[in-house]
Amino acid sequence: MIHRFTLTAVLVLGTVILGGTLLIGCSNTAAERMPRPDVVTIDAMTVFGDLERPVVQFPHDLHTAAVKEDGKDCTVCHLRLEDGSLSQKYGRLVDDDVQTVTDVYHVGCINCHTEKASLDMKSGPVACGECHVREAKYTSSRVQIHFDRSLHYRHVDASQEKCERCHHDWDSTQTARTYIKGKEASCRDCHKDASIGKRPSIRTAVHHQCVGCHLETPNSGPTVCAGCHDSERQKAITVVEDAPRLFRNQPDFVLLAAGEAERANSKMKTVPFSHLAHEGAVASCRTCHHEMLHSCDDCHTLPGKEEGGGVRLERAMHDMTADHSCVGCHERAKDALDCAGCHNLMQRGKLSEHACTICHTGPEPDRLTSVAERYTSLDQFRKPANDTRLSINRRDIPDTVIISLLSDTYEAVRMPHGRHIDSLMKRIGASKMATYFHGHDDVVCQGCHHHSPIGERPPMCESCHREPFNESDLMKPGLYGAYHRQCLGCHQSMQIEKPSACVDCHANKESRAE
Amino acid sequence: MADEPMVVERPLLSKFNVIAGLIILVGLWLTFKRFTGGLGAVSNLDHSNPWGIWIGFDLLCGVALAAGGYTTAAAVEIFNMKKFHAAVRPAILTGFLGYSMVVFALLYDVGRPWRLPYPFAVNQGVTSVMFEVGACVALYLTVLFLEFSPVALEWLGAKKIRAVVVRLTILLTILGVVLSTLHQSSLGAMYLLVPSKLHPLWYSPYLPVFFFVSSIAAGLSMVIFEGSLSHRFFKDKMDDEHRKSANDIVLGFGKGCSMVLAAYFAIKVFGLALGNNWNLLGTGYGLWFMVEMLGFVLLPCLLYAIGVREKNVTLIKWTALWTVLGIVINRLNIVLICFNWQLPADQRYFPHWMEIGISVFVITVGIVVFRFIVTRMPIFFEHPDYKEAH
Amino acid sequence: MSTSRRKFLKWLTAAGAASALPSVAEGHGHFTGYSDSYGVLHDTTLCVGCRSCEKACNEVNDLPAPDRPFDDPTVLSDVRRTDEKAYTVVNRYDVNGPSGSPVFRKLQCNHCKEPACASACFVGAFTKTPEGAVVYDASVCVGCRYCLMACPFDIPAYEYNKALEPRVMKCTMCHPRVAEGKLPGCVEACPMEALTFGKRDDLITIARERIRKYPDRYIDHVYGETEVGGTNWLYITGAPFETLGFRTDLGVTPAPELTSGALAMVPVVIGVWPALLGGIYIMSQRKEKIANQEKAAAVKDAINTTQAKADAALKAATEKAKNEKDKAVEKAVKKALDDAAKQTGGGEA
Amino acid sequence: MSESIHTLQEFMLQTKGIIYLLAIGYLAGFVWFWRFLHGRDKKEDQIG
Repeated sequence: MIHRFTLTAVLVLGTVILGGTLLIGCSNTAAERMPRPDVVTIDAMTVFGDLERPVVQFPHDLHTAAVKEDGKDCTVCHLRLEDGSLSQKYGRLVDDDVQTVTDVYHVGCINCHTEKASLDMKSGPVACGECHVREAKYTSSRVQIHFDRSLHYRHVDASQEKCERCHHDWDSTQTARTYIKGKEASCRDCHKDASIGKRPSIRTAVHHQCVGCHLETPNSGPTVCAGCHDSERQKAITVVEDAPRLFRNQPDFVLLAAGEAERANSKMKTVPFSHLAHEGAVASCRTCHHEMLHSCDDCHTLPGKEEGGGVRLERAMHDMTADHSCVGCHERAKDALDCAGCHNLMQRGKLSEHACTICHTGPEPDRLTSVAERYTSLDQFRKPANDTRLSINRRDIPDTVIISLLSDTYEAVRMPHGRHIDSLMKRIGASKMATYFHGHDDVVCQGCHHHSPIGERPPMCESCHREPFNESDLMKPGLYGAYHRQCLGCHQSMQIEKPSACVDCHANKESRAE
Repeated sequence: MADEPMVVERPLLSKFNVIAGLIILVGLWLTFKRFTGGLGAVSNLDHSNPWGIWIGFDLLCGVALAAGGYTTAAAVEIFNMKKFHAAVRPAILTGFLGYSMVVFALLYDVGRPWRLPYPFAVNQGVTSVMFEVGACVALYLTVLFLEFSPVALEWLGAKKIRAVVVRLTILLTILGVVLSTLHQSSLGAMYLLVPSKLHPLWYSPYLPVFFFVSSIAAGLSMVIFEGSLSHRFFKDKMDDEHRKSANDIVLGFGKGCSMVLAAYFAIKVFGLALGNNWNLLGTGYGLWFMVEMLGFVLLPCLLYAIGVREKNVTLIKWTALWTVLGIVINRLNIVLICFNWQLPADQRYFPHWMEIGISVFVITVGIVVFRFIVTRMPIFFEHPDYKEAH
Repeated sequence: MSTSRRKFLKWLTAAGAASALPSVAEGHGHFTGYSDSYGVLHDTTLCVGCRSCEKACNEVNDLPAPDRPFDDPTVLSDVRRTDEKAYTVVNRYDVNGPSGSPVFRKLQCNHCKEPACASACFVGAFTKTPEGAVVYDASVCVGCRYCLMACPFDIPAYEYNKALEPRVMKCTMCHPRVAEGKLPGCVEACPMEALTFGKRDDLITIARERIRKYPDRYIDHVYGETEVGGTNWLYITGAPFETLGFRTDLGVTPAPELTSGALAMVPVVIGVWPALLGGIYIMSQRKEKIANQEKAAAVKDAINTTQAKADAALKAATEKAKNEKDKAVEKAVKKALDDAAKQTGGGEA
Repeated sequence: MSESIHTLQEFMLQTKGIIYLLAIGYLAGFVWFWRFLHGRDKKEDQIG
């Protein structure tokens, strides 16, 4: 009996110790995984249902290089389609059934690897567990490449403006590519993230288009993954500064208004809009035009309609959170360091009362007699975009402002008022948008002298900010807080390293004993 | 004759006396350090870990293990289980000494011990569970003293006063059970205030019930356990009645304890369901929880049962020790091991050797006093003048 | 008659006395705290981590000089907690990565509406003042440190190195200064007014307004509005609260509610146990008594039966003896007659 | 100290205080009641 007892006792004590050790907890050390831009996840089998083993992470460029070394070409792995172009599938044209596809991979890969190994050349894995691993040897460092204006221009240039070499339409009746000049759209207009029926996904489509072309055309663009998808190599791509316009008979100028049909119902003045200027400012047409490159009022009507996803014209232009809207895009522009100083301190996500009149300066829509009138020059409606003259005489602006608050502890602050204005004006002048929106309107003063009318003598801080926490206006900081929030807030958002300590602004009083 | 053991004398410089003496000397030195240098001088207690082993072991375990007093007294005096009669006096004595040690240890832990009466004399913080614990412990200590006093009075031969006290036995017993119920459970209730610091597997609205029920198990096991110790060391002090009833007591208490443990296990599981903490069982703490529940509640429960069925006194005695160990682990879990479980390891508490030193000192003092009393007063035997008196 | 009237009047006065006790402001045991209590709103998006508040706090409460000076920026490199030398500390959290702009968070007593420390203290050393501050009275403190245990924010600290009168140390929301109409030291010192002092209700309004006005700058939650039943110190931040060392798992239950259930059982036990145990005692005693009586009865009739047997035996014995005696007499008489007859018959012949 | 109670803490401070007093009173009373209850019992089951 007693033995039976001691036995259990020992057993339990064992568990106790085990428990104790487990309490400490074992730390899992993740192995270092090599980032590559060319990692292809072989998940072809997923269309047939769940996988038995983890998917294979396949370093594509590694193989391309190896194949080249053998003096072979892509056809080692990729079969030709009837039109002579290469299929992007490995060793097959269609995915018949799980078994065949599996075999294609296993036979193909393993044979090649064993063969190479037998010739004792550098070779790849042959055992299941070597390819099908949960924690793959590689992680994908692939970055998307943006076919921006510069790149687009270089292609137009290289192809002697043969847009049809890439841009095409699909005529379902003759089941063949067609092309209509001047009706080009973005690839994504048709090619979505996933393939639809016979229409390939955007991924397949562009790889087929780009890589195919690059392969055919000697010393053209990259043919390996890294060429486009490696962040370093992307930086190396030559950028054509102020590349000429990509011409798709778009207008230079537009008086933005509701579509012809409902013009009568739109009461807002039209917006004189320089399409030309914006083309230079945005990455590509898609920035504003979504994929299909129609004019806004085709899809966005006053009440909104289906093509436009039900988005009303007003929203399409003013939605602050939207990527494609005017206001949304301009709002995000305020995040730039040069702008953030003033704008971060202001309430964002809300248009000021007089904001409308900044853009809506064109004639009333119903006064537009002819269509052509919409596309004439805008200078009669807009102020010139390079005018940054303040209405206030620079000499009337104090150069230094003495802030003697806190002067019991520190010396008074000598704030270089003039320098602040100059540097801000310089920044405004550097940006067309900034110039247009507050160039000469003296609004620059409002960066600090906020909530007050623009004018020669804006109110001083202490005219509003006095004692802290007054219950009549809970939101208003006291003078002490107002100064520090305004100065430090601006300096922080513009990432100006100074001041890092109190004494950067307030000189220590010599008399003061520490 | 029954009283002949009293004339047996031991050499002054016995091994026990020497060791005890040394420990007490060290203890006195630590005491000096504590009351001149403050708690920081002798303990690892800090702002995030304000309670250490003095509370975790000396107080919580002490009180739980001293529960033998009220359980035995209740069994004999209230439920009238005469055959356990011989166990009452030792149990009362251990209870009395146990609580005295608790208060003794408290004098070290508390910042200003001389103010211990303040909660009752100066300003009553009645919203505090601790107020209730304090009040009950104070009263119960008095009750235990009175319950114990007949022994001393018999020793001193003060017949008259003894008679008075003995007449109060039943009232004292009832009062004792009331007070014990209250403070045993309230020691658990003290931790109801820290849901954010105590691991959810141990935190439960049932905490007071857990503490109360487990204290009964602890009490019964303690009676069995120290009964067996006494038999080893104080056999010569025992009269025949005491020796004869020893096995009855072991078997009877073993049976009772087995049932209590079963109930305890059940409500612990209910508590788990109440908090819906099943998912936590998979974690490291979960495993530790399982160890406590299976290894130190369910296992002794079964071993007791087996022991009782097979009339295996040895097994029951060992199981008693195991159960006591289990209760200690449970209390330490709540106060130390699973408390502040979210803090990073370097901010967790581990006792300073001086803290342990003081704990050992306190316990030693307890044992010495126990030894002094049982070697002189009628604990394990009936005083010749008071045969059949109770 | 008259006596009864006097009794009646007595009763009335007693009732009056009872009604003199403080009445409950809110019904059904739901309490909303002191309506006009003050608090502080800490806007971490404004805090620049200059530690002026720590300095001011140290001076106002004349606490011992810090180990490292207040203008030493390296202090911020490790996350600290309040201790017996600092009622408040500012910690830096690099939530936007080491390069991104750090977020600073000030730590001090949150002055709960239902303070755990007060609920825990068995000498009532902690008081929630109507002004909002939770204040501590060292003159009664026993030093059990249950308050340190109870505080969900780990705020109170203890003077572990004082032998004779160690105190619990924690922020007082500058209760004395506020009473004089001054601002709390830290609030007054904050150059950014990242700390706003005012009526708690107003502070919540301000916080909500800021969140509404700058939705992209703030997380839509006012920490302390509901946590552990609400605190008088409130926080709004731009980064998720848990990344700034806030406990977001504290729930909204006020501390006293956690123990009220258990405390409510105390009187029940006191009330029921004695009766219950007394009853059991009487029953067990009674059982024993009955047992004794039965035993006695058994003995009695056992005795009776044996007695009867004995009597019977005696009777029989005496009968037998008597018979034998008679027989003996008869025999003797007969013999005598025979002898007489023999003598007369022999003389004639 | 305001006349009306605003916090649960205050409320409990008052109510629990009263309850403790009542409880002590009850315990004392119980002893008397116990003796009253068993006062007339015969000698052999005299209690307490």
